[in-house]
Amino acid sequence: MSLLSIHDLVAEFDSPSGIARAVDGVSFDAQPGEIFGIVGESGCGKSATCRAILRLFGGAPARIAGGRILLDGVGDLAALHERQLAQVRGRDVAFIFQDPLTALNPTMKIGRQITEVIRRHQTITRAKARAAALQLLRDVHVTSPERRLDSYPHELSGGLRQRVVIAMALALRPRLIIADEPTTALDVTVQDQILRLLKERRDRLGTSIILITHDLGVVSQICDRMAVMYAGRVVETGPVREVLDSPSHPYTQALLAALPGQVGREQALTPIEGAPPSLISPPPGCRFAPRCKLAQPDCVIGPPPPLHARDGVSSGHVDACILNEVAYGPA
Amino acid sequence: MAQLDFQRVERRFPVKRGLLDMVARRDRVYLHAVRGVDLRVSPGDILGIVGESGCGKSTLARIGVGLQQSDGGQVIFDGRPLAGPDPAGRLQMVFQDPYSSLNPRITIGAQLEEVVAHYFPKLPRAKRAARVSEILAEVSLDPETALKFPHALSGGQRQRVSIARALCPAPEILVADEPVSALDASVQAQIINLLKRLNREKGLTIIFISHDMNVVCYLCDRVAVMYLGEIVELQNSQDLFGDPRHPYTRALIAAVPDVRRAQSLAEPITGEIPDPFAVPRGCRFATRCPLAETACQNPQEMLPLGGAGGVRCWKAVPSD
Amino acid sequence: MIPGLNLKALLLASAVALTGLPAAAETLRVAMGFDPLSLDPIATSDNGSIWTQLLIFDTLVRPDKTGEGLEPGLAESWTVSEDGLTLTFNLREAKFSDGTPVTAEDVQFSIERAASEESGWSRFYRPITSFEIVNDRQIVMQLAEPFTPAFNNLALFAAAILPKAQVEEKGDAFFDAPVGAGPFMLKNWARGSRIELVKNPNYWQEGKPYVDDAVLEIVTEPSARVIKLEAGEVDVALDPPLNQLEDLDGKDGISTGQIIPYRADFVQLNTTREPFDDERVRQALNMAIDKDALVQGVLYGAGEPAAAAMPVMAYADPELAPYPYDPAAAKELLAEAGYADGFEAQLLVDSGAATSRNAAITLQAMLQQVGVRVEVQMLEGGTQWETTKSGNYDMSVSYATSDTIDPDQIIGFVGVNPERANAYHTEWKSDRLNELYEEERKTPDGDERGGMFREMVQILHDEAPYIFLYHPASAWAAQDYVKDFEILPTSNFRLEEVKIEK
Amino acid sequence: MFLAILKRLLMLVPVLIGITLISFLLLQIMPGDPASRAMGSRASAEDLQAMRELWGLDKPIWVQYFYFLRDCVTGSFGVSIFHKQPIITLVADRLPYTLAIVLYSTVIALVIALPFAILAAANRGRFLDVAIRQIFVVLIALPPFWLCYVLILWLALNLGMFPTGGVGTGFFANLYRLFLPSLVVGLSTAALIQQSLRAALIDAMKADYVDTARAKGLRGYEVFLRHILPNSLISTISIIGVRVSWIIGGTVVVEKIFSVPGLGSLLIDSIVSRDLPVIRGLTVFFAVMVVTVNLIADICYALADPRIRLE
Amino acid sequence: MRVLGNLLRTVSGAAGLAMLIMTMAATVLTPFLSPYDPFALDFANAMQPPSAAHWFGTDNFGRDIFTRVMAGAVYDMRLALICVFGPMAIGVLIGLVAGYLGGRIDAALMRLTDIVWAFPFYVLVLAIVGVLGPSETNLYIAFFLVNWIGYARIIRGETLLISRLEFIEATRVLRFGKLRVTLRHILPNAITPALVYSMSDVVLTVQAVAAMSFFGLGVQPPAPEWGLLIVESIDYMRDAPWMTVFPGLAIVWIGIAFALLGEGLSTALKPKG
Repeated sequence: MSLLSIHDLVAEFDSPSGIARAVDGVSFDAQPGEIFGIVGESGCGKSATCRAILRLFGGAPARIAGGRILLDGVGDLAALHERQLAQVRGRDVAFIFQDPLTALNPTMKIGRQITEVIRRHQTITRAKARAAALQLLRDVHVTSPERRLDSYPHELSGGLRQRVVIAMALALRPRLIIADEPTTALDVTVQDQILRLLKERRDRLGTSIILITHDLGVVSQICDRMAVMYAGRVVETGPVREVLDSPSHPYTQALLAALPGQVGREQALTPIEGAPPSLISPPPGCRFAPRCKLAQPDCVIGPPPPLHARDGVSSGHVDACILNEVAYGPA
Repeated sequence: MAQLDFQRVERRFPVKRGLLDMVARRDRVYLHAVRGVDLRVSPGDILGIVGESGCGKSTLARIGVGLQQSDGGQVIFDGRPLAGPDPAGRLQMVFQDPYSSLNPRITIGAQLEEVVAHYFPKLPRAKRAARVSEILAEVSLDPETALKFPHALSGGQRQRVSIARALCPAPEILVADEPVSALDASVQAQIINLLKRLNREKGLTIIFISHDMNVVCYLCDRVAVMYLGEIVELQNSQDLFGDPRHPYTRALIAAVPDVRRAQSLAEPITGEIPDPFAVPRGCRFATRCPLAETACQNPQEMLPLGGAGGVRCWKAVPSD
Repeated sequence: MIPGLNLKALLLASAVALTGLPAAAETLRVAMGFDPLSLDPIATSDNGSIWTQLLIFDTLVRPDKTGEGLEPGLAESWTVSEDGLTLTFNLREAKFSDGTPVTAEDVQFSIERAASEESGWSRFYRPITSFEIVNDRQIVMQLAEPFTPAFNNLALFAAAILPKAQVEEKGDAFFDAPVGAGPFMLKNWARGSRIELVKNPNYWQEGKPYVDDAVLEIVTEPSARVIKLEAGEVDVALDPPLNQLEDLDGKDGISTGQIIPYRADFVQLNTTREPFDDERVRQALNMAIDKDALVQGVLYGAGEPAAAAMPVMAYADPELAPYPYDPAAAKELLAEAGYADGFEAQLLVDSGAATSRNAAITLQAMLQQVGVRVEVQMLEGGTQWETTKSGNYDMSVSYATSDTIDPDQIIGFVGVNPERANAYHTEWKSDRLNELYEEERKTPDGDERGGMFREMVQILHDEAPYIFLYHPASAWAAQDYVKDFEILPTSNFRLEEVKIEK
Repeated sequence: MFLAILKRLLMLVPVLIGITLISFLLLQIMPGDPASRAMGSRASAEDLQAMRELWGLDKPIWVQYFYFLRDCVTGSFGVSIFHKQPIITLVADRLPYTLAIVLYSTVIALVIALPFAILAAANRGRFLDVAIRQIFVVLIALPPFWLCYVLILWLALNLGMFPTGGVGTGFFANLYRLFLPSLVVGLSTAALIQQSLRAALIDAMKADYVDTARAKGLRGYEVFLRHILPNSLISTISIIGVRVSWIIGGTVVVEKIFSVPGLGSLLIDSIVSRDLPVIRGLTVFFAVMVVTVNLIADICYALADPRIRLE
Repeated sequence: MRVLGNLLRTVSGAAGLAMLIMTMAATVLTPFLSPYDPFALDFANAMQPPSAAHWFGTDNFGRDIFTRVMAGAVYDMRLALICVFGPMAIGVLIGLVAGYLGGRIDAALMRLTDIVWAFPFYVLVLAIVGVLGPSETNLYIAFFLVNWIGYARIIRGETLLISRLEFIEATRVLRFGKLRVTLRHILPNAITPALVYSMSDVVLTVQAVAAMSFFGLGVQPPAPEWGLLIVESIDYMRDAPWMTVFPGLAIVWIGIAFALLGEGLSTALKPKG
């Protein structure tokens, strides 16, 4: 049984020039104790997907326009009332944001921000909540935690802030943590520390983590399985090593090829020419087709095939490319 | 080909002193952004400068083009101390943010023509547009781009326009301050390729500032690693990545996630960059260094390595 | 103290207490447009101050309601010697509001103070050269030479009788909390807002004032005064906008009254400047103005056309008619004077006076008809005064009011040059008029003096150093339950006779 | 914090000197002889001379300024020609009314602006938001002196709900009597506060920390009351600080029309009666008031937002 | 032209512009269409309520209020526009000079603006006109002395902000002349908020100009300036409310027009991306 299972999720954003389908029929699932990575470039809908799970659209005019978000033991989050969803947030599913500076209320002391989540879901005295917050900070290896409780966010360094945000997310031992680019704003040595922290958490408590990132390296480093998104859709998903070592979708291939470090210093990198399509009026057919070097006439005509395995044998490594369908037949 | 030579360059920013500080005759407090940097940029090289945020790499870049003055030491360019941007435009710069690096109210063509007109005042007006088209072609942009306003371009295109603008005066050295950090990986490759091509084909010297070890490793011939305003290690790219000597360099490389690497990692370094106002007196990395000893509390000198390289750690050089 | 009196008071008090009728304090609330500047009678000449002072202080004699004669004030009776050089006053048994009696010594002190250097009205009292205190209640004043207006001038507010001892003791501070022999005492003065008065228990007119308290609300906007009246926030509104009078009168519970006081409105002409130095031009201007239309359009009928710059008061000539409205004749006269094409001139007007403003606009339109192009310049009153005084003007809408019932004051002001104001800054000069003025002051009241005044006014009319406009009415509006409120011809009002009958 | 405030106070010294200097120069630009213009009708040559001596007009200009500065420092601000009292005495009588209107109108502005800002922010981009914005556009376009009369005509006269002006005694009487004048001042301020508060609310609603709070499971109203509203109101403090100059200026007009014996009426009356020392003293006093309120706003801002430090 | 196009695309901008054009058209056409002279007296027709003959009624002199309000638009618009854009030019210049020269001159200029800024607008304008004496010229003097401050502050602040942007840094590397950078690169970007501000400034200045007349410190009668129309109407407010209401509505109308225009401009002038 999956912990979280997403089927055909559609999320729409209103913009001055029309309605943008930032998430257009996304499906994936996350198993208990698994770190699931979602990668893609900016604007591909990876962040919107995760925000749609808890309906946290950052005040943007957005809505879930279709699909189901099944959380084990709770049901379809997409069908829940805002009030019911509030019960789930923080308790069953926690969220970690990209920029720890903006994710913390600048005018509230750290301590209160942490105890807030505890006191929301448990009837507990102020003192006990504070003690719990202190323990949480220790758990995420914050030095001199007593002092930090009475600090304001701007008085902490970036790494410390992200630890505080993680402590908040861990407060009620949620079964699932959704982390939206949790290390993008951090320096690489600190990123390393934070990723270890998340992994340690999973290893100790079996917490599932959905990790959103644009950095394939990060996925490679800590994820078990992954999905690659392009223009609002999942184009490929599977176990991390399989996807990264033998990518089957041309987009994944191109993305990897564009990275320095994949080729020798004397070879040129292979950038992806062109730009991602508009999400307001996306092209019919495969959305990557206009930039795809392997594109066929068929690619732009019909809708792309559903995710399917290249070798016909489902090891969970599936993609949505027509070429693979032609070669190996439907899954 | 002119040479750029940093000699014990210092840059410190005075911390704003209040009235009370003055009354109390407290000493001025300085933030040392750059400290004792010795660096020689050879013609035709791509020199990388890497480091985490706040290490002083951007300040160094600005000193290198004359945007800022050094407080100590000097920058020698073409045999003379550099006092401000080069009048002949031989030193140019590309900035990080593709969105604020172009004037939003002027067309691309006009912005470039302005530069061409400034450096080649004798060029007839009619030929300026042609020259601009040439330069645009050089950075792989259509001539029609000249008619567009910056907002009509994608991030990658803008960054190419920025490079085009820097190319207009026909520079010898291009300082690129994190030119690809704001770009997606797929677009990033275009800019990297472009820089590489400019270096190979035109012999343009490039100082490439970045925090991305992978990019630096791929692009640069020589790499300087900075930590808290100091260069801690300077080596040929291959040597540096193949055999990093300074503990910080090692930690930095180890921390970079690699698509090819599975989940196991080396031991990470602990802590974060110290408060720049309270830097350790001795080795600046000592507070986080797994190898730190008492001797590390002495100031560290740059010890020579093979070639023109060096490392600022007494433990890094084999004792043989 | 007479024990009987106390007993009586005690009985009265207990009677009130027994019947259970609370003696509800009756308060009369009056909205007026000016805040007093000072309560020192010799330091002021503005309406707000004069009105308030007259409620707090009393004078030896005072103008009667008709404005034609004088009636006893603090002086019970008086005699004037045949030669007019000796004035003898018998004081009544009056007390100041603090209970100290009014003595002859207080009278001498007050009049001497009014004649002193620091007084703004000293020229009115300097002719009185000596005082003789016969006893506490009798004082004799001596004049060195005949000065007919002297007696009248004692009825002026500036000659208010002050308690000598207290003024000497407190100096200027006395006037912050003044003590007088008038019908009311000052209780509180919130500058710019309101003046609260209470009945003076020691007032010499027994039983008066009828109301217990009086509040003077300072409301500078005429409309706002009316609004307050209609809203029931005040009982009396002084000087409502004239155009609203008719409407107000028609409203339930409100009645209005008006009187034409000793006032004349006119346009000063700078006779030192061309073309106003030409008598024909000045006459032409007078003929170009349709005074009836002006009275209707600007005063809404509340006033009379004026024949001269003199109020219609004692010795006035009922035969003297205003200049006829005759634009054709005016044009002819102008042409005769060499201004066939008219001329351009500037007209100053007090921005704060709505009626003057409207008059100026009307004048501008009327003079346009005879080719005179007028540019209106609004100034605040003080600046207008200063500008005309310095002679730096062409024409200026203005007016004069008489504080006394004797025409001497005002003819000296508007007709005599130099005397007080160079014929009110017109710089016009008539030797004959000057001569008559000197003569009139020495002539005892009577037909002979009257003839002199009539001749002076005739000269003023003929030579026309002003454009004579009208005599506007002073109006008031009050709640119906307010009885016996009126404005006197001297533009003042009294409150001791006013009753509230709800 | 105390030291920081002390520092700010010290920094005010040059500003205050500048204020007195400008007010002083204000009278120097007047054409003609100030004494004769001030004295008006009954001034004799001796009086004028006395006046010149009193004002030090016979002295060099810097001495005159020094005298003025001395008057300001000793607190009298000079002596009124008209009222013959130290200006500070006049000010003391009238200041409470002006301060009352400033405070009252600010409260009214907040009471009006707050719900509309919240409504508009919650419905941003929709019809309600646009409609509210248009209402406030109209509010800004209403000329205050005209609005005074319209309100008098309508609310005070036709409906008899309010007095047409003047002040009463006691807190509640003035709460009632000062309502209309404060409303006029408050309405234009309300428009401004509404606009900035709406923007601040929208910013806050978009902020990550608000999503963080929601991610914690906080209910909508909890998120709003604990995170969105307090942080948005902080920016309103600085807006009020900046606008206080306008609010105080607005009192001049309404005080005159509603016959409130405040500083504004005094200013207009002094202009009409050419009481030059009062005009000068009042301009200084008004500016000092603005500076003081700004300082208080800054301190409040620093107290409310831990990121801000008083320089 | 591009800005105009953008402006017309915003609802508020188009509405504001339409209102202004309507006003201007009415102002220009009224002398030809209206049978009434805005200055001629006609006591027989005094204080007529609004009717088909007199759309806005007549005043106490029998003058047609519609004609006068339309004629007044010329006065008020002229006054307001001069009192806004004159000082704006000065303020922009000072702001640029401060930003351009920097250092002590900047510090001194900004200290000066800080100080003048402390004086409430109405207080300062009233005091200046009060001291100088009422006249249109003195009104201009007062507004010119006071109104530039806001622009100097905006432009200087924007100049500082823009100076930190990378395209300005680029001009330094390119060694463009400071003057050229200021005029060609900083000014066009810095002027936007000043222009938007100027629209709301027009709204307030129309009100302030009228308020000055209201206090008897501005334009002289019989000019049909709106503030004068209102002050002259106050005594007749009870009997002839139209005398008060319509000139006031004219001020409101113009205020709304400029407020909308400002709103539209802030969208239209925003550089994209």
